[in-house]
Amino acid sequence: MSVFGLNDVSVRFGGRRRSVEALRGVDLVIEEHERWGIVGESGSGKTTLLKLLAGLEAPTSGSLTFFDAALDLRRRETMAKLRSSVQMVFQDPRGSLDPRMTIADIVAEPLRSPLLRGRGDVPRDRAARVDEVLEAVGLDRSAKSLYPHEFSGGQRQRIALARALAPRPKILLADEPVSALDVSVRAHVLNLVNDLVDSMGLTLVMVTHDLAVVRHTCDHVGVLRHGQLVEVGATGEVMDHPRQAYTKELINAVARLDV
Amino acid sequence: MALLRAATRRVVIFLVTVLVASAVIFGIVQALPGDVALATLGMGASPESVDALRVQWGLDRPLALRYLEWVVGMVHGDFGASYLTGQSVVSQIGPPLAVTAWLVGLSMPLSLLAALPLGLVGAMGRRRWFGVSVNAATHVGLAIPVFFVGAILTIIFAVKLRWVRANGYVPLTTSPGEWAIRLVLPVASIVIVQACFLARYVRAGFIDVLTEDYYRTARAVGWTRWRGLWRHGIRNVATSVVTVIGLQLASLLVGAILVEQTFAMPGLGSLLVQAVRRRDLMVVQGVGMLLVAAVLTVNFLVDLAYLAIDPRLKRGGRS
Amino acid sequence: MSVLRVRDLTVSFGRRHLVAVDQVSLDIEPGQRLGLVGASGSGKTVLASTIIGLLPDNAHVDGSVTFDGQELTTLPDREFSAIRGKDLTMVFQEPMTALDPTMRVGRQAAELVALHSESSQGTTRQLVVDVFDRVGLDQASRIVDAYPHELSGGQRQRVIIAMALINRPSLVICDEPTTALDATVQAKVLRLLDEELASVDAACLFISHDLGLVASLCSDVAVIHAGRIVERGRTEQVFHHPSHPYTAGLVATASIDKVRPGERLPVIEDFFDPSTVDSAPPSESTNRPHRRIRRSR
Amino acid sequence: MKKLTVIIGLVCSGLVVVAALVSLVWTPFDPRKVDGPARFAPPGWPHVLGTDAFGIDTASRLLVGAQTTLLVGVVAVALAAVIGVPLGVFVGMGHRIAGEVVARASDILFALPALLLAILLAAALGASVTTAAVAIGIATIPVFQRMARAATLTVMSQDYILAAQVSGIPGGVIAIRHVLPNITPVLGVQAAASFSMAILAEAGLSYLGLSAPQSTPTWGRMLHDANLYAAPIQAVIPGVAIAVAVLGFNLLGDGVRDYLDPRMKELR
Repeated sequence: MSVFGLNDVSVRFGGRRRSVEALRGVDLVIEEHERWGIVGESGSGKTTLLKLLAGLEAPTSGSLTFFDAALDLRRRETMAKLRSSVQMVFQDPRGSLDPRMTIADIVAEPLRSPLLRGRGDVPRDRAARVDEVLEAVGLDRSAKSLYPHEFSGGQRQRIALARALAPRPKILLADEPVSALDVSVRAHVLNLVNDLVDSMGLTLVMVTHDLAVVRHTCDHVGVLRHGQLVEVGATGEVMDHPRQAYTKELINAVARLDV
Repeated sequence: MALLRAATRRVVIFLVTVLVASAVIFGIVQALPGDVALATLGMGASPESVDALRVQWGLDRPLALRYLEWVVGMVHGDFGASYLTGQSVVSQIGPPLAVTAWLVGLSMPLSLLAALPLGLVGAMGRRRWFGVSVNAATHVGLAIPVFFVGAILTIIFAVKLRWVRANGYVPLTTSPGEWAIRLVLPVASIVIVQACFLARYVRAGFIDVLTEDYYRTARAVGWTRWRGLWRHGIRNVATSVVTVIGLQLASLLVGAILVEQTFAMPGLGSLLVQAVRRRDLMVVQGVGMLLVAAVLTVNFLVDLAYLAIDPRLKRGGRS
Repeated sequence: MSVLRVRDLTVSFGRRHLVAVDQVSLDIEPGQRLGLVGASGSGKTVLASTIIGLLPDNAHVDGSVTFDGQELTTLPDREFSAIRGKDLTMVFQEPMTALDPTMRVGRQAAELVALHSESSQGTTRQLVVDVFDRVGLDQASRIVDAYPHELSGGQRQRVIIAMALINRPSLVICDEPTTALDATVQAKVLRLLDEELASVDAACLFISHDLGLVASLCSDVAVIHAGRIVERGRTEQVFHHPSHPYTAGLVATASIDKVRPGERLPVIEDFFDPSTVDSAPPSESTNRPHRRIRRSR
Repeated sequence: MKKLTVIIGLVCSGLVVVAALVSLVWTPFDPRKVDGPARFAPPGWPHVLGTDAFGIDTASRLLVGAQTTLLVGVVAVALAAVIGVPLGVFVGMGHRIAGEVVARASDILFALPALLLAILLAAALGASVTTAAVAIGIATIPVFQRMARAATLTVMSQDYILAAQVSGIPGGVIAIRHVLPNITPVLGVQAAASFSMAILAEAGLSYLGLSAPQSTPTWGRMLHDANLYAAPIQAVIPGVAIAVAVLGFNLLGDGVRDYLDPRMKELR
C-alpha cells in the first residue's frame, strides 16, 4: 500500500496577477517503510512539497492520496487519519520548540491532540510515554522540567524528535533536520534518526540540500528544481549514474575533503 | 502601472476613512444620550420650551438626515452654524486656525531639528556617559506634560525675569515684533516635549542601523563610526521618522490645545474647550473634524510619499 | 615579513569576562591562504572581528595584532578606518543583509573607492563596472544601478567580493562567505574567490565550518576549538594525518561519504572527549564553550 | 545601567501607589476644606506643601490626586487591553478580510488622539473622570491591537506552531497555549507605556477642566488652579508629581523591555 501518491500535483501561491508556482506537475509515489530524500536548492519547492504531505497546504491542481484515499483538507475523517500518523521535525531547533513550555509539555503536546482520540493504540499514560521517548532519543529524565533555551542545538533537535515520536506516528517528515547544526552534532542526530526509523519501522521523507546526508540515510531520492521533480530513483542509482545534467552539477558541487 | 493602481487604492481608502471618521465624530457628539436642549435650558425648563428649542435647532429630525446635511455642507465648505449664537462655524474657526497653524507649523520643523542631533548622540553613545545622559534627558522631557513646561517657562521668563509677556496672541500683520514675542514661549514649550518624543524615534532608528549587517559592512569598508552611521543611517532614520509624522501631528495638535490654554491664546484648542463647556455641539463637531481630517491627510500623504521613495515598492522587487 | 601577525590574543566579553578567544597566535604570509576551521561558538568569528577591529563595545582585548608591521589593537578608529576597506578587507556570511538596502550597489562600491583615493567620480564608475564584470556579474553596467533587493543571493555575494577586492588589498578575511548560498552557487562563488585572490595576489584568512571548502581553497589550515588553536599546518598534512584528536574527530565527521550508507556515522566523541558532550544534561545555559577567567582590569 | 532604570522606575511608580493608598485612610487636612485666611500659604508648618488660592492644603490634595491618576490609568489600560489584545491575536492568526477591516478602523481611531476623543465625549456626555478614563481607553485600543497583531504574527511564523498544527491542535488551543504566553511580555511593556500616556492624557484633560469636577482633587486641576504670579510653587508641585508618575511607569516598561530584548541580552 502506498503511503502518499501525488499525481500531477501543482501548487500556486498568490493572487491571479502575481502567482508563484511552487510545484509544477509533480508525480510521486511513496511506499510504506521507504526512506525518501528530496533534494533541491532554495526556491525549488521542497518545503512546499513537505507541507503538502503534512496536510498544511493543499494542491492547486492534481490529486494527492494518503493510504490510497484522496486527501481533502476539509474532510475531518481523512485529516484525522493524517494528523494522527504523520509527524514532522524542522530545520531550526530554536524556533520549533515553544520557549515558554517545559520539555515535558512540549513532548506531550501531540498526545493531547483531539484527533488522536479515535485511534486505538494511543499511549494512555502521557507521563510514561514522555519518559519513554526521551529515553529513546538519549535524553535524561531530568530534562523534563527544563525549558528549551537551556539546551544546545543538538539536544533541542533530540527533543523535537521525541515530540514527533510520542504519538507513535507511521510517517516522519523532516525539513532539513541537520543543516542548522554543527558538523560534529550532525552525525549524532543522523545516527539517531537512522536508529529510530529502523526500530520503529517508520516511513521517512526528508527534505535537504545536502546530497551526502541523503546518500547516507535514504534509499530513494527525488531531485527538485524550480518546482519540478527532474529526477527520481534509488539513491545509489541516481548518485552513481545521474541522468540529468542538473543532478550531476549538484553532485559535483559537494566539496570533498580529498585534497 | 502598478504604481498608479497602488496610488488609486490609497486614495479610495483615504476618502472612505475620512467619511467613516466623520460618522464617528458625528456619532459621538450627536447620537450619544444626553439632550443638548435640556442641558442648555437647565433642568428646571418646561418640556414645551425644550421641545421648541429642539425644533428651532432642527434636533427633532432624524439623525441620518442631519448627518447627511452636515457632510454635504462640509464638502461645500459649510460646517453648519452654532446652535447657540447662530454664527457660522467656518467664520468662528478662521482666526483661531491661524493661531494654531503658526504654533504647529513652527514647532514641527524646530522639534525635528533638535531631535536629530539628540538622537544621533543618544544612539552612538548609548554605552557612554554622553549618550546615556542625553537619553535620560529625553526620558524626563517626555514625562513632563507640555502645559507644565509652559508653566515653568512662564515662571522663569515672564514672572521672574520679565523678559516676555506670556499671554494672548497678536497677529503677524498687526505687529510682527509682538507676534514673535507672544509665540516664543508657547512654541518653546511644544518643541521641548516634541523634540524628546522625536529624539527617541531617531535614536531607535540609528541603533537599528548600528546592529545591521550593512553598517558592519560600511565599517569594514573604511567608514569611521560617526560618518558611517550618518551616511548609511540617515535614510533609515528618515523613513522611521516620516512614519511617525502623522502620529507626531496628532500629538502636536494635542500639545497646541493644552499650550493655548496655558498662554491664553485664542487658537482652535481654546475654541474647542470653550465650545465643550458651552455644549456648542456644531462647533465641537466642526473643530474635531478639522483636526482629525488634518491628521488623516498627513498620514495619507506620508503613505503616498512612501510609494514614491521606497525602491522596493517602486520596482516590485524579487525578495 | 608576515602580512598578519597575531600574538597571544585573548578576547573576552562583558563584565563576567567570558572568554571567546584564548591566547591565539598565528601568522599569515603575503599571498598565503589560511583556513580557520571550528564548530560554531569556537571563537572563529570573534577572532575575525578582532583582527578587523569591529568588536562590540563590551569586548576586552589582550595581546597583539600587527598588520603590515602596524599594531592594530591600539590603533585609533580614524587611522584604522584608513586601512579597513583598502589594505585589509572582509567578506561576510550573509549576502542578503550585508548591503545597504537603500543605496544602489554600484554606488556602494564607488563610495568605497572614493573613500580611499582621490579619483574622480567618472573614472570610478568605469572601474566599478570593470570589477563587477570580472566577478562574473552579467550585464555589469546594469547591475551597478540595481538595488540589493533586485539581485539574487549569489549576485549580492559577488558584489561583496568585488567590493572586498576593488582596492587590491593585501589581506582579505572571509567569514563563511558561501554558507548562506545554494550548493551550485557556492561552488561557482568559491571558484571566483580562488581566481580573484590569485589575481590581486592577496593573502586570505578563510573562516569556515566546512572542511571541504577549506581543503579546496587553502594551502594551510588552523583548527580552533573553545577559543584555542589546537592544530595548525599544511592543509593535506592536517586533514590526512591529524595530530590532535579533536581534528581527527572533525575530519571523520566531515567525511560522511566515506561511511557505507546506513552504517553508524563516527562522532567527535569517538576521538576526543570534550567537556560538552551533546547528550549529557546541560551544565550551563549556553552552548558556547565559555570559560571564566580572572578579571584583567 | 539597566538595573538603575528599573530601580528608578520602581521607586517613582511606587511613590504614586503609596500616596494613593495612604490617602485612602489618612490625609493631613481635609482635601476639600476651604480655608480663606490660609490662602497661598508657603510650604511650611502645618501646611507642608503650602495651600492654594482657596486655602486648601496642597499636600492633602496631592495625595488624593494620586487616586484619580492611578484609577484612570488602570481603567484605560484594562479597557484597551481587553478589547485590543483579542482583536489583535484574532487578526494576527489569519483572517484577511477581518484584518483589513480592523486595520482601517485602527487607522481612524489612531487619528483621534486620546485627549481629543475625551474632549468630544465630554461634549456629549459631560465631563467626568469616568468619561475621561473610557475615552482614553478607547483611544488606546489600536495601540494594543497593533502590538498584539505584530507579536502574534511573529509567533505564528515559528515552527512550533507548525508542529502543533501537524498534530491537529485546534486554532483556539494554539492561541491560548502558544500565542498568548509568548506575546505577554511585549504586551506588559506596552501596558506600562500606555499607562504613562493615560496619566498624561488625564492630566491634560483635568488641566482643561474637562475631567473631574472641581470638588475632586486631580493633579492637572491643581496646575490649572495655580496662580503662576502669586504662588508659582503651587504649579510646580503637581507638575512634578505628574512627571514622576509618568517617568516611573515609562522607565518600568523600558527596563522590562531591555530584559526581554534578545539583542540586548547578547550584548550584556
